[in-house]
Parts: sequence; C-alpha cells; structure tokens
Amino acid sequence: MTNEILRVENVSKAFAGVKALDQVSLTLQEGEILCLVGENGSGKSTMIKIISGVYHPDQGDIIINGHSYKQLTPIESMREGVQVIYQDFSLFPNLSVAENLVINEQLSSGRRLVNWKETYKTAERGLEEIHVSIPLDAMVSELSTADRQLIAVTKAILAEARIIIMDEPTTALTQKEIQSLFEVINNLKAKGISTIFVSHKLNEVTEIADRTVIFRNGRKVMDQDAKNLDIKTMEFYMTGHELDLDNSQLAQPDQQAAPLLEVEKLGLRGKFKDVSFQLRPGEVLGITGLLGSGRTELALALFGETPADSGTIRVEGREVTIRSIQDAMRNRIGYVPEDRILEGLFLQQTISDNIIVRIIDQMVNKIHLIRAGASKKVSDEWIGRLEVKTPSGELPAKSLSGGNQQRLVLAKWLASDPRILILNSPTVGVDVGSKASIHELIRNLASQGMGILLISDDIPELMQTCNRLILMRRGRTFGVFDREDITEEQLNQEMVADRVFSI
Amino acid sequence: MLKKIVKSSEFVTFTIIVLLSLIIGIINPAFFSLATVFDVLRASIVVSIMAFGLLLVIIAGGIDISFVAFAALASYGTHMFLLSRGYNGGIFLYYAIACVIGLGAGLLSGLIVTRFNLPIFDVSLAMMTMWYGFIRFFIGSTKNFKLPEGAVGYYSRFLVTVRDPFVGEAGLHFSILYVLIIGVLIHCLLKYTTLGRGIFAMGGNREVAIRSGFNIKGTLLVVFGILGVLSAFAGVTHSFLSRHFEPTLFMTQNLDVIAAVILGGASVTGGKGSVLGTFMGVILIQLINRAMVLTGITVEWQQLMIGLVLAFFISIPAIRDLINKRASRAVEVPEEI
Amino acid sequence: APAAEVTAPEETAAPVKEAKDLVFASVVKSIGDTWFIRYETGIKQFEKDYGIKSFMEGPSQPDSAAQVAVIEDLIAQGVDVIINVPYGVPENEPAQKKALDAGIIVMGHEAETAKEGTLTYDVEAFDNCSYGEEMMRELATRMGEEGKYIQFVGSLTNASHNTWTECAKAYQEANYPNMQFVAKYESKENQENAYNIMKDALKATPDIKGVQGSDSGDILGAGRAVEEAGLADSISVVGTGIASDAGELLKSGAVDLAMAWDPGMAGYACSVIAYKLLQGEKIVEGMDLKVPGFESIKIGKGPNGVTVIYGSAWIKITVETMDQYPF
Amino acid sequence: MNTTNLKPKVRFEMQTLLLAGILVFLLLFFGLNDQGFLAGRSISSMAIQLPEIGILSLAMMITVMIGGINLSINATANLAAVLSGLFILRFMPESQGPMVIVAMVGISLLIGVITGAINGFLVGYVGVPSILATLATMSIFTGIGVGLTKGQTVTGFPEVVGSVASLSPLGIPMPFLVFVGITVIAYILLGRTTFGFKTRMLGTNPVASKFSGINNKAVIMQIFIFSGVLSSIAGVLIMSRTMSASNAYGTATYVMLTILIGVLAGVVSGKGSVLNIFITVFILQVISTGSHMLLAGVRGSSFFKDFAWGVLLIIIFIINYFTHGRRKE
Ligand SMILES: Nc1ncnc2c1ncn2[C@@H]1O[C@H](COP(=O)(O)OP(=O)(O)OP(=O)(O)O)[C@@H](O)[C@H]1O
Ligand SMILES: Nc1ncnc2c1ncn2[C@@H]1O[C@H](COP(=O)(O)OP(=O)(O)OP(=O)(O)O)[C@@H](O)[C@H]1O
Ligand SMILES: [Mg+2]
Ligand SMILES: [Mg+2]
Repeated sequence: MTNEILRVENVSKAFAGVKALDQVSLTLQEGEILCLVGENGSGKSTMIKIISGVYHPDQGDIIINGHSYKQLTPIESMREGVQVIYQDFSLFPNLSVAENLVINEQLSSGRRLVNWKETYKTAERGLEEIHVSIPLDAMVSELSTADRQLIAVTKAILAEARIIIMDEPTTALTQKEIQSLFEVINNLKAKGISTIFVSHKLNEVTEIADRTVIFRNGRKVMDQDAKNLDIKTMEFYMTGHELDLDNSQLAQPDQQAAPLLEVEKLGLRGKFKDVSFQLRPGEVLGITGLLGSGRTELALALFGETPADSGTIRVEGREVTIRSIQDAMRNRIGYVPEDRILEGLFLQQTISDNIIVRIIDQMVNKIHLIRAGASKKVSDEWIGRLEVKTPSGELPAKSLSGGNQQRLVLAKWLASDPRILILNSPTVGVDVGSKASIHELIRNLASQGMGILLISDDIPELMQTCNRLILMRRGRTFGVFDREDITEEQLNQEMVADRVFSI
Repeated sequence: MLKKIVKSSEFVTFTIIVLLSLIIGIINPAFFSLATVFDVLRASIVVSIMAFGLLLVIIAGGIDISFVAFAALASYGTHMFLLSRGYNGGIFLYYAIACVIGLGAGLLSGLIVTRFNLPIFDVSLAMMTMWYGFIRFFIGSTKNFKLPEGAVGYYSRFLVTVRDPFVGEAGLHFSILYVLIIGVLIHCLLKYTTLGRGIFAMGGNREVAIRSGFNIKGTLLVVFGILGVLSAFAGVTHSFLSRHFEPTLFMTQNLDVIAAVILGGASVTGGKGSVLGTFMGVILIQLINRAMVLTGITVEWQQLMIGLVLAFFISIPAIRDLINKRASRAVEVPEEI
Repeated sequence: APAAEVTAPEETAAPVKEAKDLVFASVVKSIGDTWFIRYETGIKQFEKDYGIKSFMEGPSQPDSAAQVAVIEDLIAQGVDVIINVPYGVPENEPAQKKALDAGIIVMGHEAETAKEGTLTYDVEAFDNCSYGEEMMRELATRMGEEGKYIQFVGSLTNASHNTWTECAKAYQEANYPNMQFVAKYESKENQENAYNIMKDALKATPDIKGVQGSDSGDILGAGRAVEEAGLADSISVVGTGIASDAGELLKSGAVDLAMAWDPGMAGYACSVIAYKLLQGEKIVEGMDLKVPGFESIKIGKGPNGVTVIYGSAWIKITVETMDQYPF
Repeated sequence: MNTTNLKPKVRFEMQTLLLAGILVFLLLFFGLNDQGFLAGRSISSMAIQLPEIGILSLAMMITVMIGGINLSINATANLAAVLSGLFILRFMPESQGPMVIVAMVGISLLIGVITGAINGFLVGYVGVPSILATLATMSIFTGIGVGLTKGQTVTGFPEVVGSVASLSPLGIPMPFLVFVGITVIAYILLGRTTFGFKTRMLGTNPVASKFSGINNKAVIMQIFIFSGVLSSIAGVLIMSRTMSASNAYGTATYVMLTILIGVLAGVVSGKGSVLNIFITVFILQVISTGSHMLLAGVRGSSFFKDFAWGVLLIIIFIINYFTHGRRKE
C-alpha cells in the first residue's frame, strides 16, 4: 500500500499561443521513481516548473501532501518538500561549494543567521553521501560542468526533500558518476523519498524507473509501469513513429587522402601533453575520457582559446600557429561548445541572428551593408535543416527548449562551413529522435569531406558515428582505436578503469 | 591560508596602498607621520559610511547614484526643520530624524524598483535629480552655518591627539568609531545572516535566487533602507565635521564613491565585494588625491596626474586577472565591460 | 584709460515702453549660491523701487552649457534686458551676442574680459587687479610683510580668481621682498577640498604664514584646518568671503579678513544702467547711480574691448565690522 | 527576469511610439499653455544645444550597448576643442581660409580617435571595467587641457571658426544638419553593418561572441573609438558655436544628461535605437525650454524643473512598465 504524495490534475499552460502543456494529469507515490520522457519541447520542463512554483498554470490543480493549490510559489513548493535540480543547475557562481550546498536548507529552515561551521559540516556530509570530493571553499564559478552537476544533486539531497525532481541530471556525468547517482536515488527511495527523473537517455530510464510517463506535444500519451516498457516502445510513443536507429552504414574516409589536420606532440602545461593524431577528410574522430582528462582543453587549444604551448599543428599539410580564435577560424576550424547557454548562444537575440553570427561578414552587399533577405534565407534554411522547433526565426533564442537551443548552436557553426569541426558533447540534452538526426548530420558532413572531432561521453554515440576513437587519460592520449577493433564493453571498461576524478 | 590571502582582491588593494604610500613618502618624507594617518582616516569617515551602504546595492547587482541625494535630503532637511523649531540641543535628535528621513527615501527608491521591476540605475538617476530639486525648491537653497549647541566643537572631538612640531595639533576624530562599528555590522550582515547571503545570491544569479525562494523584493527593500540610513548618517556626520549644512551636499561625488567600492574589489555586475576591500578602496582614492599636494605637483597638472595614477592603479587588478586566467583556465563567467 | 563718454547703443532709439511692461531678467552662474541669493535681493529691490518686473534665473549647478540654455530661452521669451553673470565668459558670448541682435540690452557682471560687441556694458564693483592687490596689502600687513604664503583659486578656469591671485602675487614680488610665494591650489569650489589641501599644505610646507583665498569656500576650508591645528594665531587667512559664511571663523580668529563686494548692489546698478539706456539717457563718467558703491562711476575698456563701468569700493569684513554686512 | 521577448520588432516600435507620443503631447501641452512656444524663436533656441547633446548621447549610447559606459565623452569633446584651438592660434591665427576649418575638424577627429583608443585599450585589452577606466580618462583628458591652458578658456579664433555653427544652408542650422547626418550614419552603422551586428552580439553575451569568433577586443576598441570620434565632433560644434574652447564646458550637466537620454530611450546591453535617441533628445529639449517659459520669473524655477524631471522620469518608467506588459518575476 503506497501513499500518494503528489497529484497534478488537468494542468494546462500556454506561452504566447504555444500550448506547452495541455490537460496533463500526473500522480506520484511515496518512494516512487517516476521518469518523464518526451521529445524536446514536449513540456517536461514546464511541468516541473509548475510543480516547483516557478510557473503558474493557466488551469488545473496541484495537490501535494493533500494540500491543494491552484498555483504555488517556489517557497511554498519547497516547504512541501519539493526540490528541483534544474538543467542549468541553479547554482550561485559567486558563492562557495559549501554554501551552495546548504543554501536551500538554510532558506527553508527560516533561520536568520548563518553558522559556517555547521555549513561546512553539512556540506561535507552531503558530498560523502554521493562519494565525491570537491573542495568546499572553491567558488562554483571555478568548477567544471560535471562538478556543478554533482553539486546540484548533492544540494537537493541535503535539503531533505520528500520529492526530488531532476531535470536531466546526468547530461554532463560520465558512467561512474551516473552509477553513484543511481545508488543515491535508490537509497532515497528506501527512505520513502520520491523522485521525478527526466532524461533523454532511455537506457537510464529503463534502469531506474518504477513508472514512466511519456509526453508528446504537451500531452501525456503514456503512463505505465516501467517494466512494461522497452526502449523501442518509448521511442514510438515519444515520436509517434518507429525510429530507425540502425547506424551501421558508416562511410569510410579515403585513407589515401592527405590529412586535414595533423597534431604532433601538442602540449599545454598542466593540461595535456604529447598529444598526437591525424584527421583525414571525411573522418569522424571521437575523443573520450573521464572528466578532467584534458579533452576539452585539447579542443580549446585547437580552437585558439587557450593556445597550446608546445608541439605543432598542421592544417592541410601547412604548419600553422593558432594563437587566437581568429587564427583557428582562418584555418576553418569550428568549435561547438559544451555550455550552450553561456558559451554558445545570444539568448535575447533572435534565432536568425544566432545562426548568421558566424557568417555575418559574408552577408554584406558591395557597400558592406547587411543584406536582410540573404540572412533570412540562410537562417530559415538552417532552421529547416536542423529541424529547430520554432514558429519563426525572429523569436529570441531563449524561447527555444534546451534541445532546440543545442541544435541552434550546431546550426550556427555549420552555417559557417568549417573544414574541421570540433563538437563538444553535441547531443547532451537532445531527445532520441533529434539525436539520431544529429548523428546522421554528422555522418553527412563527414561524407562531404569535413573532418570532425567529436568529444563525447556517450559510448553508443561514439560507436555509431566515429571511424576512430582517442581515449584520453590525465592529459595524455591513452590509446587510439579503430572502431572495428573495440566493442562498447571494452571501451566502457577502459574508461571506468581510470579512477581519477575532476580537479 | 596565506596563499588565499595573497590571492584575494583585498590584498591587491592593500599592496597598491602600500606602494603609493611609499612613493609619496619617498618624495616627501613629511608624509610618514601620525598626522597623515589621522588626516587620511578622517577624510575617509564619511565616504566609507556611504560606501558601505552602496556596497550592498552593488553586491546585489545594481548601481545606485542617488545615495548622495539621500544624504543631502536627510541632513539638510533635518537641520532646516530643527532650526525652524528653534531646537538647540544635542546631536542625537539630528541623527534620529535624519536616519528616519534617509530610511524613507531609501525605501521609496526600493519600492519603485521592486514594484515596477525597474533597473536600479535608472531609478536612482531619476531619484537623484528629483531629490536635489526637491531640497532646493521646497526646503532651501543656501548653506547654513548655524549649528546647534550640541554640535559646536564636534569637529575636534578626538580620540587621541599628537602634537606635531610643524603642522600643529593633529587628532584622530572619534567618528572613525562609526566607521568601525558600521563596518563590522555590515560585514556581519553580509557574512552571517541569511539576508546577507541572499544579497550575494541575488547578485550572483538573480533568477536562481528567485527560484531558490529568496525574497528578492524584501531583500532589495532592506538594502535600500540601509543605503538610505547610512547615507543620512554620513550626511549628518559630514555636516557636523565641516560645521555647516548644505543643500547640494556630495552632489558631484557619487562617482568617486562608486569608484572606491569597485576599486575595493566589488564587481560591477554584482555578487562580489567586501567591507574591508571597500574601506581600502576609499583610502586609496583619498591617497591619490592627497598625493598631489604632498608631492608638490603644480596645480595645472594635478588633474592629469590624478587621472594617470588612477588609470595605473585600476589596471593592476585587471592585469592580475588576465595573468590568473592564463595560469588556470577556469570556467568562464561573463566578463565585465 | 577711461573713455570720456560712451554713446548709448542704437537699439534704445526704439519707442520707450512703460515701466510696467518691461521685463528685466538676470542670469547667474547658479541660483543656489548664497552669493546670488544676495544678488537677487538687489534686483528685487530694484523691482520695488522702479516698478519693473525683475527676476533671476540660472542653472541649478554652475555650468556654462546650462547657462547658455537659459539665455537662449530668455531671448525666445522676448525680455527687454538680460543681465548676465557668466560662469565662463567666452562660452557665454555667442548667446549674449544673439540677444543683442534680437534688440535686447545685455549687461554683464564679472565679465570684464568679454569681447567687444558681446555686451552693452559690463559692470564691475571694482577693478579686479586692484582688488587682488588690496588683498595682498591686507595679507602682508597681517604677516608682518614676511614669510611664506599660499593661494587658492576656486577653479583654474575662473578668470576673476586667477586675476586676483596673479595681481596679488605680482604686487608681492614688487613690494614685499621678504614674503615668499609657495604654491597655488585649486579647491574646485568645494570647501572640503580646501580643508584637505590646507592640511596637506601644512605638511608639505610646515612654515606657512599666510593664505589668500578666492572662492568663498576657500577661507572657510583653510580656516577650519588652521583652527583645528591650533595655528590660528600664527597663520593669517585672508580672502573673498561673506559674513554669513565666515562669521564663526572670523570670531575664532581662524580667518582674519573676508573681502567682498555686495552683489546685490552690483545687480541693482546693472538694472539702473539698463533702465537709463531704455530711457534714452547717456551713461557718462562720474555719474551717480544712487546705489551704494556706484555714486561716481568710472568707465573703461576691458582687455578684450568691452566697455566696463566700475563702481568703487570693495568691502572688508573683519570680526569688528561683520555686523554691518548682513549677507 | 522571465521577460518573454517574443516579438522584438513590435516591441521596438512600441518604445519608439511611446516616445513619439510623449513628444507630441509635450509640444501640445506647452504650445497651448504658452503662445510664444511654437514660435520660430523658441524652435531656434531649442535647436542650439540639441545637436551637441544628441551627438554626445549617441557617443554614450554605443558604449552602453556593449554593457559599458563612457564617462569621458564631455572631457573628450573639450579636449578636442582645446587642442585644435591651440593649434589654430599657434599656426594660423590670422587665416580665414578653409584650412582653418580643415585643421579644426582634422585635429579634433584625431583627438577623438586617440582618446577613444585609450579607452578601448583600457577596457578591451587590459580589462578594466569601463566605469572605472573612463572615470580615470575623464580626469586625464581634462587634465591635459587644463595643464596646457593653465585652465583658461582658449579664445581669439579667426572668425571662420564660427562658420560651422552659424551657416544655415537651406535655412537649416548647420549643427542640426550635422546631427541629422550623424544620426543617419549611426543608424546605418549600427543597424545595417556587421560592426553594429557584432556590437549587439557582444553586448548580449561577450563569452558567446568570443566563441563565435567575434574579436571582442577589437569590437570594444572600435566602439570606444567611434564614441570618441562622436564626442570630438560635438567638441567641434561647441567650439564653433561659442568661438572658444573651455576645459569646463558642460562638465556639470552633459554626462548625466546623456545617460538620462540613453535610459529614457531604452538603451541596454545588446540593444539600442538611434531613432529613439533622436526623439528623446527632442523630448528633453522641449521639456527644458517649455518649463523655462512656463516658470519664467518664478523663484528657483530651475530647482523645480529638476524636481519635475525626476518625477517625470519615474512616471515614464512606470508607463513603460505597463505598456510593455507586467514583467513576471
Ligand atoms: N517561458 C516560455 N515562453 C514561451 N514558450 C515556452 C516557455 N517555456 C516553455 N515554452 C514552450 O513550451 C513548450 C514545452 O516546453 P518544455 O520546456 O516543457 O519542454 P521540454 O519537454 O522540457 O523540452 P526539452 O526536452 O527540450 O527540454 C515548448 O514548445 C516551448 O517552446
Ligand atoms: N524562457 C522560455 N521562453 C520560451 N520558451 C521556452 C523558454 N524556456 C523553455 N522554453 C521552451 O520549453 C521547451 C523546453 O525547454 P527546456 O530547456 O526547459 O527543456 P528541457 O526538457 O529541459 O530540454 P532539453 O531536453 O532540450 O535539453 C522548449 O521547447 C522551449 O521552446
Ligand atoms: Mg526541458
Ligand atoms: Mg533540456
């Protein structure tokens, strides 16, 4: 016999005419793990924000612990024991790790004074609970994305929530951390704490869910015990059609062609050392490794943001110096960053402006004025090609869902027609359907002769798109594998074998 | 621990102060005297008190330029009111009434900002114009030199005095204690109260602060209330020290106070700043101004020198940041422009 | 060299209006200043005596740009007389000229350096250079004609202040060889600055014996610093100032002498001259305007050609005489 | 904060319409209250300072658009006038030829470029927050002028210097034509060129613009140079109109006034409209002239005007709030 802790009844919510949620009802039992899945923009985050009091529904009721609300405030929601880990982690960059961890508890307890000793003790306890160690007095702004995600999770656990909602908590975690997180969730479950878990990684969903709810276009289309659902079925309900995810038709690059990019003994003090590899036209080269293995730093060095201090780089046979982003672009190297909000997008500007920002210099007429028609044409073309879900390119980029924002970042770089494209975790937070289409896009780009460096933690993704794989550990290339020579299991083992965490 | 201190922005400001003092002292050894210390401290009293109030606003992510008008309104308004009632007693009543006026003015700004969700800078621009006009149209437009009995001689209430053979008597004015007390209070507010952490949280990421359930509006109201009270307090103290009340008090000095707070390590975009740093920022600006007379730079070139020295010293923290960033590439936060 | 006679400008040939229809507007550097409050009493007295609408306008902060805007608006309103006390003389000239072109009589005060053709007349309480020299005589007497002295100007851009200090310095060099000029400082028209500068000046030059101030805040700030250092007896402070501001310090002996002229009377005199011009009268050397200090006017040329009418006599405010000057 | 900016185009027009509406209202209000107001003389009175303020406001606006501020605009204008004035007095005191104008404009523009580059260097390359950097350079630029002239106003220029301000081809005063011309140029530069596009992007998110390959430092440098050049053009107009060059001209009013115009015109990081600035400058000028007329002879009318401005600003903010829809928190 279980107790219902949360019930959402016939909730609807529209944004400027877009129905984000349409008459959706949900229930959550004590100690239950409920997974929400659905395509990008299907209304998952909106539902979460309504439960947490950030948005007010247009109609419907929310019943928590037997208390019925037409709408909640964030603090009421917290008082009812709801804690949310948002996609952007909701951390304060200017505050220390310890404080970020404890701040919610501090607030909901209604205490007016801060006890720092207690704060540090509590924070330490929290981190121990999920078996990670991060310096407590570091500023969050100094941390990597993965560390931030871990802190967001720990924070919710510490707030002694009765309902923990996680909006894609695993996007930046590698296998190891994900397993610890699942352990934590199961421990919470044992204590009677309920979890709502949103993820686009359906294998995670099958692993953790008690019950699964599927959204499509703002409606609930499926609500089932998890054991009755397999991945194929979920995909079907999410998209409304069968997905063909057979990706075996990987094109092989021409092994005789001269390499596009040759990197020799590249190094940057304290970051990575002696990295050498070649990238041929038409090749997708995966780079993977644990957090802190130096993959992102390597990418940033090739992109000129933090230039390497030793070694050589050759592009199409010519030795080049890359000291700035402009140098990289002159050599037609593009980089799709991991943090789309901060590094990738201009949220207040239009979608169309975001797409043409890279190529604005080519959008001018003879007297150097921007041709409005041309820019609209280009942006509409890319909105179409990447299936960015929006009624108009003239809307600001912040009106897009997380997954669509990610496509927008891709569109921006693809529009500039790079020769070499570095993709840093391009499908994080992207739903399965879109992910498949992004993978196809990557393969298409490669087949047109582009060289692609793909940084990813997602092993199936790497196996489906890459011709070769580089495994990095502690700033060095640990191994280079042809895809044919390695299986998912082997790769998994290789990665987990290294126990180094970030920083 | 030591490494942390050395890395802090307060340490940088401190180093700059030491450096500048050495330069002035080498050019004119008369600078190295207790009298100098007392003078610089005295000149920093009033600015520091205002700067502490402003610090809260800047940490919360806004920039206010109207606090100088609060000071003028509260001090001059109180004075003209009490003068008209024939009051001739002690100074406590002055402080009490002025602080109430300051609180009112601060809260009014705060209410407008929060109720209509307006940028702090914009509102403060309007309020500054409005208050200085209000004071001079409705209260009075001339300086007044008539002090109440209780304030006569206020200027020379020293904690300690030293006799300097050349420059006469020099004393440490007791109102430096105000700075100390207010400084400690504000520091504790920022560091040890939920409210104070809310101010930092708000400046660090406003949206997240709202989501986390911080009472943003309430916090802003408190911040503006404190700004109003501290400005009023500074205004009255200044008037007693300088022995007159004026309607255009501090009118052109708001940018200098803002500069001091930022020079003291507070971030223009919010979320960062400290009481100690702010105090050192105030001292630094004082020193730069005083260096002109003591080093004997001729009057025509003083303004240029002040600008050059300021430009030099404000560049040091920025250059340090550049070097730090090179050394360890942390995750980027939005750059200040 | 005083010109024998100056003819009234042509515009006055226009039909004479009745007094009650005339409008005299005064534009001052900044309307909040104690100084100009006193100025206003003069033109209000004129209004009462002559039945002519007279008022004072000006920016709320001393600034030429804002002052010019006020003049422009007065021209548009079609006033009959503008009396301008310019913050920056050259910057105000084009607006004054425009007013002249519009048939308005434009009087200046504290605008001796104006260019010819930019004012109908300039009216000065006295000759600025003599004023500076007189100040030096007073300072020298109090210092026993020896020792170091410093000077303050409100701002380097203020022509009068710089004339006073430079003439004073030249006079000292010629007449008091035992006195020694140390430095000139700029108080930015803020007495708190004067206070801090004085303190630092004492450190930089410990044996200062005299201070000459120009802005009315200079002797206040310097006086306070001197008093607090307990040096009121050994340092002489002399400068422009008025009794209502400097009273306390005069009493305590920190300030030894405040010199001034009565701006109210200057404003009154300007108005009278303008009125006479409107009546078609000629302004001649030795004329009695029936205004204290302007009983027998002198007429001369400013350095840039404007015709200047000088009154006589500055006033000297000491602790003994301060009650005679209630402003 | 969750302002859902769904219709940028429409919103932009709203703000402009609102401003235009206020302008029309004010014209009617003052026109009905004072017969002389709409007469030619008050129009020309308004047109005198408007070009200078307008150009300085543009100089301020473009720095606000990248999330900065430029406190040194007025100091730059004065320095340009002082240095070109000193040059003319030294090398061509008697000349009445066009070379004087060429020297005046040429030197001023050069000063604008140099001062702008100094600001751009400090802000863009060293990384000093612009409020501090330009506070320091304000002091430096004024200080150079004060040092060279000992603070005295530079005068005695050849008559031809005044011709820039006094000419009025087609009956329109030259300064006004310059202002309109610069407004059009700024409109095109900011709205239709890659420079303007990059400026907006930089103002919106400097990190993303860096990762998009925009050379942030160069854009900041260009913005401050542009700001300096605009300031120096204002300096030329002031110099020509007053036939003098002062280090103190406008120091107590112009900087705050231009910030105020920017705020009213709705300029924020990443967004700014030249057209709004153009209208707003008129609004403020009309209020100023109109209130001088209505309050002529009232004691302390300038003080009342300040008070009223403050209140009016708040009212406009509030109108803005309601017309733009309540912002959700
Ligand atoms: N603040 C908003 N303003 C306008 N539209 C919004 C807003 N929030 C959500 N939407 C719209 O509501 C729809 C549902 O959004 P929601 O964030 O719930 O999707 P989601 O399922 O979380 O998608 P994703 O998987 O991409 O995160 C989207 O189409 C989006 O465009
Ligand atoms: N501020 C907003 N304005 C307009 N639409 C929004 C806003 N925030 C979210 N949306 C909409 O909500 C949807 C989901 O957004 P959100 O980023 O919350 O999605 P998500 O489920 O968490 O994301 P994803 O899986 O794509 O990473 C999108 O379709 C987007 O259009
Ligand atoms: Mg979502
Ligand atoms: Mg998402």
